[in-house]
Amino acid sequence: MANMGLFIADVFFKNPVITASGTFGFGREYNELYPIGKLGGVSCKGTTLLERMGNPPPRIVETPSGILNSVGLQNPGIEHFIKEDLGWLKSQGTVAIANVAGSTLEDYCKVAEILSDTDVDMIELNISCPNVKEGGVSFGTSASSVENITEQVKMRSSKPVMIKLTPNVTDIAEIAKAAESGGADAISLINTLTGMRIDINTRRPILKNNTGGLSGRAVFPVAVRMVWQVAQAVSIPVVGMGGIATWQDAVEMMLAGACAIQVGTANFTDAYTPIKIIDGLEKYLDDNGIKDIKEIVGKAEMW
Amino acid sequence: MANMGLFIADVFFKNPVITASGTFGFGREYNELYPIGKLGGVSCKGTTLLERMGNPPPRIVETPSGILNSVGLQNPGIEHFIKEDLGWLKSQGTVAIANVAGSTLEDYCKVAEILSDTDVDMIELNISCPNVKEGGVSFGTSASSVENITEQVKMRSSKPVMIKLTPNVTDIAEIAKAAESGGADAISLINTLTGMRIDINTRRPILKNNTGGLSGRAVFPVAVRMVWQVAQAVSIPVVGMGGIATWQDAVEMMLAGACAIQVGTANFTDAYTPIKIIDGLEKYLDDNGIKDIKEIVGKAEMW
Amino acid sequence: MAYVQREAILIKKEKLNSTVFRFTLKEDVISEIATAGQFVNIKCGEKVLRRPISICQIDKKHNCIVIVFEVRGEGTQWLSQCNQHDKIDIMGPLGNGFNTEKQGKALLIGGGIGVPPLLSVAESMECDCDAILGFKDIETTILVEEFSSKCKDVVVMTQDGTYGEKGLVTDALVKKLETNDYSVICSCGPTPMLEAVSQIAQKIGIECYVSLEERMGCGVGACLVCACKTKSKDGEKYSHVCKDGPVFNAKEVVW
Amino acid sequence: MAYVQREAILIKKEKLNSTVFRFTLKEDVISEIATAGQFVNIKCGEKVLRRPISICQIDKKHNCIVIVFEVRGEGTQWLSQCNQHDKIDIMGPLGNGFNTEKQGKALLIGGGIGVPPLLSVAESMECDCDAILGFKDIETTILVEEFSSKCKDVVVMTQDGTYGEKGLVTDALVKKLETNDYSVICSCGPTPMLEAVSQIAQKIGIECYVSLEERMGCGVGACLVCACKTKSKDGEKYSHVCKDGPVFNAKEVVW
Ligand SMILES: Cc1cc2nc3c(=O)[nH]c(=O)nc-3n(C[C@H](O)[C@H](O)[C@H](O)COP(=O)(O)OP(=O)(O)OC[C@H]3O[C@@H](n4cnc5c(N)ncnc54)[C@H](O)[C@@H]3O)c2cc1C
Ligand SMILES: Cc1cc2nc3c(=O)[nH]c(=O)nc-3n(C[C@H](O)[C@H](O)[C@H](O)COP(=O)(O)OP(=O)(O)OC[C@H]3O[C@@H](n4cnc5c(N)ncnc54)[C@H](O)[C@@H]3O)c2cc1C
Ligand SMILES: Cc1cc2nc3c(=O)[nH]c(=O)nc-3n(C[C@H](O)[C@H](O)[C@H](O)COP(=O)(O)O)c2cc1C
Ligand SMILES: Cc1cc2nc3c(=O)[nH]c(=O)nc-3n(C[C@H](O)[C@H](O)[C@H](O)COP(=O)(O)O)c2cc1C
Ligand code: FES
Ligand code: FES
Repeated sequence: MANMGLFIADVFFKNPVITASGTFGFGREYNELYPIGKLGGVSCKGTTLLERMGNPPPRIVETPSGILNSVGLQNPGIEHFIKEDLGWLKSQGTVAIANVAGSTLEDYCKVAEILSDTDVDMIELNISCPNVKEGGVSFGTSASSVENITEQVKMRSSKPVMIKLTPNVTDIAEIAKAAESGGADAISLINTLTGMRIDINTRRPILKNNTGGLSGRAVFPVAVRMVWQVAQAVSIPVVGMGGIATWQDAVEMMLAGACAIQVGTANFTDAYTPIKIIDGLEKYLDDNGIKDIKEIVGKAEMW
Repeated sequence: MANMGLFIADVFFKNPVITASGTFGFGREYNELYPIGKLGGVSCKGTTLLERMGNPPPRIVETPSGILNSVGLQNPGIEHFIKEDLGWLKSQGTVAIANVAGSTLEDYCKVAEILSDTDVDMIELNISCPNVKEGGVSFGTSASSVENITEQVKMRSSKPVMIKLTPNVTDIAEIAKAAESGGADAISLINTLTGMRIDINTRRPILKNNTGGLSGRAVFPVAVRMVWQVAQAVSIPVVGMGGIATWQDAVEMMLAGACAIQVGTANFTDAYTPIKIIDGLEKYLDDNGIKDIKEIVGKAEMW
Repeated sequence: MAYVQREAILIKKEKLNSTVFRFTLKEDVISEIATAGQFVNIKCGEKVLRRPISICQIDKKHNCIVIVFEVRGEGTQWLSQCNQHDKIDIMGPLGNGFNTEKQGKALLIGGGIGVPPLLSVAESMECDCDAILGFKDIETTILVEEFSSKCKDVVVMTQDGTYGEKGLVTDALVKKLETNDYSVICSCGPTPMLEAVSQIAQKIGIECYVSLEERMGCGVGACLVCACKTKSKDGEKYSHVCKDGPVFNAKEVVW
Repeated sequence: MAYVQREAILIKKEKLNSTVFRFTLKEDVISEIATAGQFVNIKCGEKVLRRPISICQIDKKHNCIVIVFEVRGEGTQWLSQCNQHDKIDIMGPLGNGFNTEKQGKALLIGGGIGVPPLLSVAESMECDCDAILGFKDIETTILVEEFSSKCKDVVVMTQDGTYGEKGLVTDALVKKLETNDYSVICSCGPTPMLEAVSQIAQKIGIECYVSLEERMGCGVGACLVCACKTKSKDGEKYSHVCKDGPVFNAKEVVW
């Protein structure tokens, strides 16, 4: 059987399939359906220094092949995460990634510092949440501020730091390079594309937050393009996500340059998606005589 | 019956439904199915100073609720358009919009100048074609260059100029404002979102051009959001497009701030889409006792 | 919170009126562990999001659950086109249902498509139940017979008086309260109705439980999408309909 | 270029082998005006793009066209699940077909799923036809009887020799040319086959027409998506399969 394991910044993942932040809680709910220890990793719900209420409902609307969400970083705060969830998650035998958001640079740094003294395997810095005014997206749209926040957080953190990029930018490669030169250990993308839907009867946006983030299969072509651009631009590992729903999607994303992938919205459609992707990847490798999953990363050849 | 007519920069449209550039040729083919004179307007295939061959095939790939295209501005050049197509189109009784692209500022200006001496009703400046290196997209991604090209073209053109924006930018409102202060008579958006698909068997991009532009229902939420942002930011008319396939979509786009809409990809799925939208809008207005289509423009109320 | 995602078999399809369908679904695990007031989350064709539908009856003997749903949009439209013997991908049982332990006498108050889940309550309540069922008109009236056979007394209200009495369920509620002593009210229906029922219950101090609706993502408590505001001594916060609900103690709900 | 977008009725559905279906579609206008080698563009469920499928037979008497298609991906999969009496949204007839005017003797060369459109040619050619049909193996062999009743001589080639002769259509072509005088070759099939056939035809100076495939957007010539490179005295350019083709004079095609 082919080798599915890989390292990202010295952290070992037993396979390249990670569940995406915000769609999988801390893993407890889905552990009812299958042992989440089968997953390569779990990226936890975005966590901030202090508890946040999140946005008023409705927080979700379905769109063609996708959804818009405006959860807005509802979370019980970093201390609660460490006390209540991290230990349980770690004991399941999968990589625990803390997804961190904040309103100020200092918020990010403090949370990173706090996490340094825990068992968490990795920090995913969410500088791309479009759903709260102070969700960090302003940090994620200019190269200089991306470089700066990366540097600052790296200084205060003993854990590997993965920077999660927003697709709502003109030049994703430039932003990725800024993260790399700020010292990022890895890059993950894409977060959601900002969108809006309006109820034509009430003449009001369907989401109470007015706008929300688009995810799901609809965004897959944009995600593949951006992952490819970023993988060309940097030499640190790239974790790809955005619309992945099948093992074929995962292979496509890895060929574009992702060394691992995350699964978000597809969990809602079919809760077994991550497991089906793991099984599908294994079979794909075996059927094609590929010995190691790493062999396909970035192997798409351009015309 | 409600009034469906409107003016954009002194040009009268009998209704707000325009077919989108590149998806409708010059109207001849669809005139076999219905009189294109029923349409508010036709935005013609992107035209350049000299003939262009376009990109090698495959030029299209289907994606979830969308397509990627990489036609790459194949066109017979502006003189051919004027000689062969414009007269016929004008005689059908609809507004003829010339969609203009180029590699250099001077190209754009020359074409605008040439069109000034014709019967064309309006120029749509495509500074957003993602599918050719020199398709103008570089003009469309920075505010200063958008302002500059708009100014230059306006100086050389006696026709109203509508600037077509690319969605592949960080701040669409800033770009729209630049177009406005450059003297644009109107703004249209969105062009396509850059995307890519890779064939996992050949490990090659499916499009020979590697990347292509995403259009169709998948992008609708992004288009609505951007049209809303732009309508908030400028006071010139905004023409909305991106994924419109039903009259409900058209109403939604108009509530977001579009005074007229364009229909592109949906023509491929159902060639009668523009007609169905016109009929649907009329019925919607009558059913709701709305006297004039203009009454719904920008009427979405934010939370 | 035990639940499964499984293919259930549609073994009986009935049309209750022009837009409402009743499906009898065979699924061992869900029927085994479901309790009154829980729901299932149903995959509808190619739709990204599953559609939450309450469990209307639980038939543990035949390993079946019954759901009753109204065609509202594309998802329920798709569902209504399924045929006998089709496999339907459902997730459940989800959420916290109604408390059905012996508790004096219960009053069930349902409005419209909120009526069906209360049937599972009527069937599993360990005490006597009365029911007030509200509908728009005679055409939309559903499940009256089923309730009549399970409840002591059933009052049907229609807005236009074409069936039962003319008026709202709250009109009937006020009347009922004049002559009865209820220990608990269980209610499901449109939000304004639930709010009105809660207010009346609160005023006279009867425990009242309401089943809420909110748009959902995961349906299992992982995505925090289905927020509804609740209050406790610690102040207001967002609870989640899929996991903390759909049934809430009315006095915790911020309307 | 006259064509319509209409709902045709599937009046007969046949399975020719494990992946190939034959549909008889009733549609007045399309059957009335279609000519051999044209195609229709079919809406497949919720798919954004229609799927181009060649017309295999034109039955003007019964207002029908016949199409034969292979299940390759999601679109054709959806199509294969349509049932008798279903309405299917089709656009056509599209493109330029084969020239079927009296012209000596014609040789039809089809490969795999490229075989069906040539049947319409065999049925409408005003002169005699021979046919060479190539398949992978006996399982994938289709329409041999139909060709046999329309053509003077039919040679079937299979790659593994399980039916007819073992070998490629070009092997049969070379042999045929030794004993026959053809005024024209009409060919449809995989691109490498078409290229090989064209080369042989060109070498001995027979007119050769090939039916090409390319991914399409509009199907009617409006979007310029279905480009294929062609050459003329003015040099090379991109023509369009849906409007300038699908049938091209082989000597104009840039392979
Ligand atoms: C816990 C719970 C139990 C329910 N039980 C029943 C029941 O027993 N019978 C019944 O007929 N209906 C019930 N509903 C409502 C039902 O879920 C919606 O009518 C259904 O989701 C509409 O889907 P659609 O695709 O037909 O409509 P659309 O309007 O096209 O749906 C668009 C999106 O909005 C969501 N949505 C629309 N209406 C609602 C709603 N009222 N609540 C939550 N999400 C909604 C859909 O799930 C979908 O994601 C229940 C809802 C909840 C939350
Ligand atoms: C003029 C013409 C005539 C054709 N006639 C026939 C016929 O008579 N019988 C038959 O079985 N097939 C025919 N084909 C091929 C047929 O169109 C494809 O097999 C079909 O589109 C595949 O769709 P899918 O959804 O099953 O596959 P997918 O691979 O899922 O399709 C994905 C996309 O690629 C396009 N595509 C895939 N393969 C082709 C192809 N070979 N040519 C053009 N587009 C393609 C699809 O239309 C769709 O847009 C013809 C193609 C053309 C261009
Ligand atoms: C309901 C929901 C909540 C999300 N919350 C977060 C979050 O807290 N932090 C974060 O970095 N990304 C968040 N995301 C974004 C996802 O992690 C992911 O980047 C995005 O959804 C694209 O992947 P997908 O198409 O597979 O869902 C959220 C997405 C959804 C749908
Ligand atoms: C095949 C194709 C060709 C296009 N060519 C052009 C073009 O030449 N000029 C232009 O401004 N936009 C072009 N576009 C973009 C469309 O006009 C439109 O902005 C975009 O497709 C979004 O709208 P839709 O989702 O309704 O298709 C093209 C789009 C497609 C699909
Ligand atoms: S729907 Fe995901 S938490 Fe309720
Ligand atoms: S498919 Fe549009 S021009 Fe051929």
